[in-house]
Amino acid sequence: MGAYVNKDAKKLQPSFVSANLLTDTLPENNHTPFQKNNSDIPEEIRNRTFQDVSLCYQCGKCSAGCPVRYYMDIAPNKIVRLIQLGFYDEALKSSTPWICAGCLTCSVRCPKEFNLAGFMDAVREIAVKKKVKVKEKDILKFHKAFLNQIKRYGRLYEIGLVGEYKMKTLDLLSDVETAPGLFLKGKLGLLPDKVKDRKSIKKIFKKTDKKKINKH
Amino acid sequence: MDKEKWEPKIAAFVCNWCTYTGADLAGTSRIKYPSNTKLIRVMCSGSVDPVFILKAFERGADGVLVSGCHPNDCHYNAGNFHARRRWDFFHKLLDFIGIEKERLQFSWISASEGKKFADVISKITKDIKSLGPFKAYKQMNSEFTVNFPEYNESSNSINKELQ
Amino acid sequence: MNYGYFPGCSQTSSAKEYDLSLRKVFEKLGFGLEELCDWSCCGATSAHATNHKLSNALALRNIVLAGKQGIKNMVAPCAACYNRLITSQHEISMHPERKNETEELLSEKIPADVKVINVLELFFKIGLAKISENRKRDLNGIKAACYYGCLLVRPMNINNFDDAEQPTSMEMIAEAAGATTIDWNYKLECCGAAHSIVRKDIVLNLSKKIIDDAVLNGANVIITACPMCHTNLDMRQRAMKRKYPEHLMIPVLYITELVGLAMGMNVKDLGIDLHYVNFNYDEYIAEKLIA
Amino acid sequence: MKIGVFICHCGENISRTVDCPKVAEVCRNFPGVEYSTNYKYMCSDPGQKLIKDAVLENKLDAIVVGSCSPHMHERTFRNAAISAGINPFLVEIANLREQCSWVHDDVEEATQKAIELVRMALEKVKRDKPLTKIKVNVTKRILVIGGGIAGIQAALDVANAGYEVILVEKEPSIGGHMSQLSETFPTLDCSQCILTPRMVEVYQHPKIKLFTYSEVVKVEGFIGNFKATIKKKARHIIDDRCSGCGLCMENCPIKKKAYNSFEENLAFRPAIYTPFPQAVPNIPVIDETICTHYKNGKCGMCVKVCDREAIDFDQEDTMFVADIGAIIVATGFKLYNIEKKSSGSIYKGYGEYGYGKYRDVIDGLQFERIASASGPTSGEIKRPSDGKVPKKIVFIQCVGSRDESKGISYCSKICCMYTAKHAMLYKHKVHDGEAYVFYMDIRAGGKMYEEFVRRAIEEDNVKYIRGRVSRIYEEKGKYIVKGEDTIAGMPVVVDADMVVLASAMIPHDNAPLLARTIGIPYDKYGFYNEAHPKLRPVESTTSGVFLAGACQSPRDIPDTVSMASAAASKAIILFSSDQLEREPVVAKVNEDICQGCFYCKKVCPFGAIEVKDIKDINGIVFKEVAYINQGVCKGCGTCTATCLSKSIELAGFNNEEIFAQIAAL
Ligand SMILES: Cc1cc2nc3c(=O)[nH]c(=O)nc-3n(C[C@H](O)[C@H](O)[C@H](O)COP(=O)(O)OP(=O)(O)OC[C@H]3O[C@@H](n4cnc5c(N)ncnc54)[C@H](O)[C@@H]3O)c2cc1C
Ligand SMILES: Cc1cc2nc3c(=O)[nH]c(=O)nc-3n(C[C@H](O)[C@H](O)[C@H](O)COP(=O)(O)OP(=O)(O)OC[C@H]3O[C@@H](n4cnc5c(N)ncnc54)[C@H](O)[C@@H]3O)c2cc1C
Ligand code: SF4
Ligand code: SF4
Ligand code: SF4
Ligand code: SF4
Ligand code: SF4
Ligand code: SF4
Ligand code: SF4
Ligand code: SF4
Repeated sequence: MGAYVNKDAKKLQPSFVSANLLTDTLPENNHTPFQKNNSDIPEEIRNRTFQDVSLCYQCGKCSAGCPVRYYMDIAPNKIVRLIQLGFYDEALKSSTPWICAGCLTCSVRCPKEFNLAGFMDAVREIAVKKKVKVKEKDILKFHKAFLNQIKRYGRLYEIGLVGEYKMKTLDLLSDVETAPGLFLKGKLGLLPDKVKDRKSIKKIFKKTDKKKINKH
Repeated sequence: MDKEKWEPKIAAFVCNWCTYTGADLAGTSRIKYPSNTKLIRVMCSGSVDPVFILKAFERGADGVLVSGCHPNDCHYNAGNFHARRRWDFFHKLLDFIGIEKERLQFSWISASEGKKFADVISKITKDIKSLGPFKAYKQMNSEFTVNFPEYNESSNSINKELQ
Repeated sequence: MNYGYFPGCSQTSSAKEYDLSLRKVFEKLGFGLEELCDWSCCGATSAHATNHKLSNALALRNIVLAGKQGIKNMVAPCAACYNRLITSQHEISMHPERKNETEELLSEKIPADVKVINVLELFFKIGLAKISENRKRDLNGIKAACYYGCLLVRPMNINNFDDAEQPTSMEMIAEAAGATTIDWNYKLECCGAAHSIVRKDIVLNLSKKIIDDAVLNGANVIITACPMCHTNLDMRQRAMKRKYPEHLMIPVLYITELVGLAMGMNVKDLGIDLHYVNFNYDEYIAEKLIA
Repeated sequence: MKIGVFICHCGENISRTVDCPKVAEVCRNFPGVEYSTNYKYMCSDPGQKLIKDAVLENKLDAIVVGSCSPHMHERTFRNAAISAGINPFLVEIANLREQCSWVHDDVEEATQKAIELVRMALEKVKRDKPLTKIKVNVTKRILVIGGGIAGIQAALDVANAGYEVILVEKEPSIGGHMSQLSETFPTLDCSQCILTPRMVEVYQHPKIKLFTYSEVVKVEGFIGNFKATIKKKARHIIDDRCSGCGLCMENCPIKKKAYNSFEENLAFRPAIYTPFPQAVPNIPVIDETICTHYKNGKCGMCVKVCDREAIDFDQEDTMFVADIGAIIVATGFKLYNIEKKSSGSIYKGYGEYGYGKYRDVIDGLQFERIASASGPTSGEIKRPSDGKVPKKIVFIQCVGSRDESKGISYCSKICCMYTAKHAMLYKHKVHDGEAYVFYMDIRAGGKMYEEFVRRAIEEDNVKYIRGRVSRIYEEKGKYIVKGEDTIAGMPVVVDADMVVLASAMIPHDNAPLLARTIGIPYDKYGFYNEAHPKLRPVESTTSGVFLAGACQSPRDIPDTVSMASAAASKAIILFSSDQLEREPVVAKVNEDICQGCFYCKKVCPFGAIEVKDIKDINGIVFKEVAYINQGVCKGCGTCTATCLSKSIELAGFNNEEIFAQIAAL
């Protein structure tokens, strides 16, 4: 096996070779698949989606039909593949789960009945929990702002949402063509529509929070 | 009875095609296991009548094993499924009567699983040893009467012969 | 029989007219709707996208309320709310551990017998004949592209009131109301939904494609049954026009508005005047498109 | 009863751990034992002679041999018994080697166990009954069901061996799917050119009786002795008068009311038709559902033109009963239909591909017809919708197959190959066309198969894209095919003129019905099950019923033909003797105590149990009991354990024998 260990191995390194043969020539980022089994990520995905990632046989039908495929940095099926292989960082860092609109096209068409939309939810949740640097941070900010409204009022207060989101992103001007329109048409209430029993809502947030979302 | 010296008697009903052949393979491979278990060869585990099992307990067996082919491997397609179903029911019955479940065991051993055969025999022997001799049936037998058609007579005569 | 009504957040603000038209139409059809008392947000995309426990708890809180109010059937007109509610219900019915977990969060038992339906199903419950019987106006100038969006008929293993790939229920309702419907390709394509505020570029693009396909196939009105779809298709058309000057503006109506029109209600009563793209009933008779 | 005990040392194999002389000694004192001895090699010639001499000398009635496993030498000792005049079923073996000496170390323990094993065998042999092998007569005639290439090959092989064959085909002509194919992989030879001569050979073979447009409606009996009822549907043509001139078809005014199913609905056929010009037999059929005569008694054009007076509107279905000895089932397959199925079906259909809405989205067989020189376009590749030559064509593999969400988890095995063939044929015919294949894996395991696929890619420049297609829809006359190349990780959209779906091979809808008629098992899809997937691949579990071709699972022509010849030779082996000999280990019902509950009938895996009427002297039925057909029973004993009244006994393993062993434990 000596032939494998040569000086140029670093450059030529294929990603599917056995680690113990080449330990001294491997790049820092270990590219040996199926090795990072100590992670709880597959387990967490299984708990959350009730499905094992090994179900997916990488046919690509999900990516083929995904309406937002063109805005993603990695194809949806490849996110599943990365998790199957144990390349978690690469999967969690990707913009794909955040761009995913949760439209369920992939889930209904998957030949293996793998719920990819649910899988994407799980990946996002794990990324937040693990404090991964999210590529689409504005989307995360939006979700936070949205949930804050609900936490506060029990229902969505659209002006509050837009306001909070704009404050968070410092993007103050971009929705000008719609918001004033909405006011003029009398569609946006100036005051929030509140749930009476807001205590129960707060309780739900408190119990499920675990510092997951807001302290990010 | 001296508990140290006591050795259990175990009857095993095994099918001709898989488990009996598996037992032969254990022999060919010289895998050792305790000698307490005696095999009774039947054509299919599906033909193992619950009465056989009761009878074995009545005749002084301390444990019984039923073993046949793996599901879908049955020489007769489905016999072992019937066996399985019957056995599930029978197990519940034993449980209900208060007989330890471990006294009756069931397994699937194929013709190529010599090692598994030896393991199963070792395990059941160990299990039965730790349970001790089986006396319950004889007590029970006075309360329940199990009907063995046309047989009681001849079986008694065997017993006489053996004594 | 009375049905419970879960309006959902949009119904109180940006989709006011959906709420308005829905209430009016069903009242006129003699079908009582009882609003769920103290309902709260279903959690929408943001909750299930980031915290599944929260998302289940928020959705199922409303089911608990429905149970307490004795509601057995409840309509959720927003496709997203509807999807959230039935998905959470399905999840706890399949997985007891998830049910226990959520019941603990809510400190309440979750009833198993509250059936959530969408607006299309509700129309079918009443019966399409009822719609035809109550027709007061001829809608034959309308060539409707029925837009289901992504969430209304998916996923099918939970809900199979209609086909998940080639649904027809909305067309049947629209035709019962006297409109003509067209066959087109984008009736299930996603409009970008929750990306409406953050990734307007995506929404603009996806919505534009949907509208273009409807127009290409001869539609002069798009019909929806979801506030999110409506916002993206209706409100974003001005931006489309700015970006693509050749863009043809096409009005987007809620299915309830369409039925309301057929039943003789007028544009103002139904809140159609609140839309961005104008809809002028009279002009439809002349089959002109409103630019 | 006088019993002899013979303990074998097996060289040292047994005697190393079992004290053989002691065992023989102890056993001599058991009741019933007349003679007991031990010897170095019992199975050797001197050993067998020893047994024979002892039997004769001591007038023994039964013997117990303590030796190796019965699977090893039971037959040897039974033969020795026969030569000594003892019934072979009065021989029992105690397994002292595999299950004793080889698995225990302690001499005392092993010796003790050996004694107990011999004692058990002794108790059993005392209760053994003499048995004789069962003999069954064999009717040397075979029924072949299905006239595709499988049925044709099997029929010819059996007939050429000199036995009579009845070939039943449900369509008006034999030929099956192979007759529809254009050219065949991997050699690209013309399907009809190689098939038609064989079809004619079948027709002319003196040993083959052909029933087309017929179905098997009932099968009774068992191996060697089946009775089959065949329904010959009314063609409304008197077979032996028709000359196949075709005038009737030409003149029939009803031309466009029914699709031609041979042309996969790409063309029409008249009310009186043969499926295709080379049909065998070349005799037409009248389709009553569209023929004017059956509507209002008018027309009769065909009668007018037929100078042979072959047309008979009043002809009725006829039934035939035939005695046969074996059956070969060769009913083939059909293709998965992407159209939505009724809610009861396991197959879900492809809404995302338009549920069969688009006329230029076709399946593999339709493409075969379009590419066939005898097909509706005379072999020119044209779109069904407008007859234009497609310049961009997309092939999609694994449609239906390997798609659990659509009801099928298996791979159809042949579509990788025929797709490569289709793409090649297309490129050969449309030189400036572009061909795309969407695939998941290429499964081309076969002689010259991989090379064939590579040729499509390398020589014919077919573009293979790895990934499943998500959706097809029509836009401005083009079919938009949305896919993803999972290797490049890039979305791929093709605006095709025509799309060909490599749909899965599935069993015929009526396959389970036929299986129940014959009494053979099938899987959840309706494919027939083989007795053993590796070692008995062409036999069903029902004795005397063999399988060939795609009715068992998807297969191509080479596999189908090998299977057909294998099934034929199995049947020929069966016919090579006049009588069948079977082990006498079968179950029998004690009719006096049978309660007629028929639980046994439910559990018998082979359907060996029937209902028998017991009549009094006046011939009036007064009770029903179970009856076990000895020709069918395989002796599993499942029924014996099921019978609550203990009315069934399995010969050689009856309760008494087993109880005796238990008691001797
Ligand atoms: C598109 C396509 C292309 C192919 N190309 C090739 C190729 O190039 N090379 C190759 O090797 N293979 C090819 N094949 C595979 C080939 O068609 C099959 O292997 C072969 O036809 C199987 O033959 P069969 O006799 O088992 O079944 P079939 O051809 O299906 O014949 C079965 C016959 O039984 C009859 N039948 C069915 N039910 C009954 C009943 N109940 N009673 C009486 N009769 C009945 C049917 O009418 C039919 O005539 C192709 C298949 C397809 C779908
Ligand atoms: C690693 C591996 C794993 C496999 N696993 C499976 C599996 O799981 N399932 C499965 O179905 N198949 C499996 N196979 C395939 C299987 O082994 C073959 O299909 C099968 O053994 C072929 O049998 P054969 O009799 O044709 O050939 P062989 O087994 O090769 O037998 C040929 C015999 O002919 C003898 N011979 C050769 N030349 C001469 C001569 N000139 N004169 C006299 N004798 C000669 C040879 O000594 C040999 O005994 C596997 C194969 C391999 C390599
Ligand atoms: S469609 Fe399903 S099986 Fe195919 S790649 Fe996507 S998730 Fe995997
Ligand atoms: S759910 Fe997400 S990944 Fe799946 S198709 Fe929709 S947007 Fe794409
Ligand atoms: S039925 Fe008469 S006309 Fe028709 S093919 Fe036969 S002989 Fe010719
Ligand atoms: S009678 Fe029927 S079959 Fe004959 S020519 Fe007329 S329509 Fe055709
Ligand atoms: S043979 Fe090829 S195309 Fe057919 S199902 Fe198998 S992998 Fe798919
Ligand atoms: S050569 Fe063997 S391993 Fe490779 S594709 Fe063929 S069957 Fe598979
Ligand atoms: S189970 Fe026993 S009693 Fe019942 S029908 Fe069969 S043989 Fe007769
Ligand atoms: S022994 Fe087995 S095969 Fe024979 S009749 Fe009984 S159940 Fe059927």
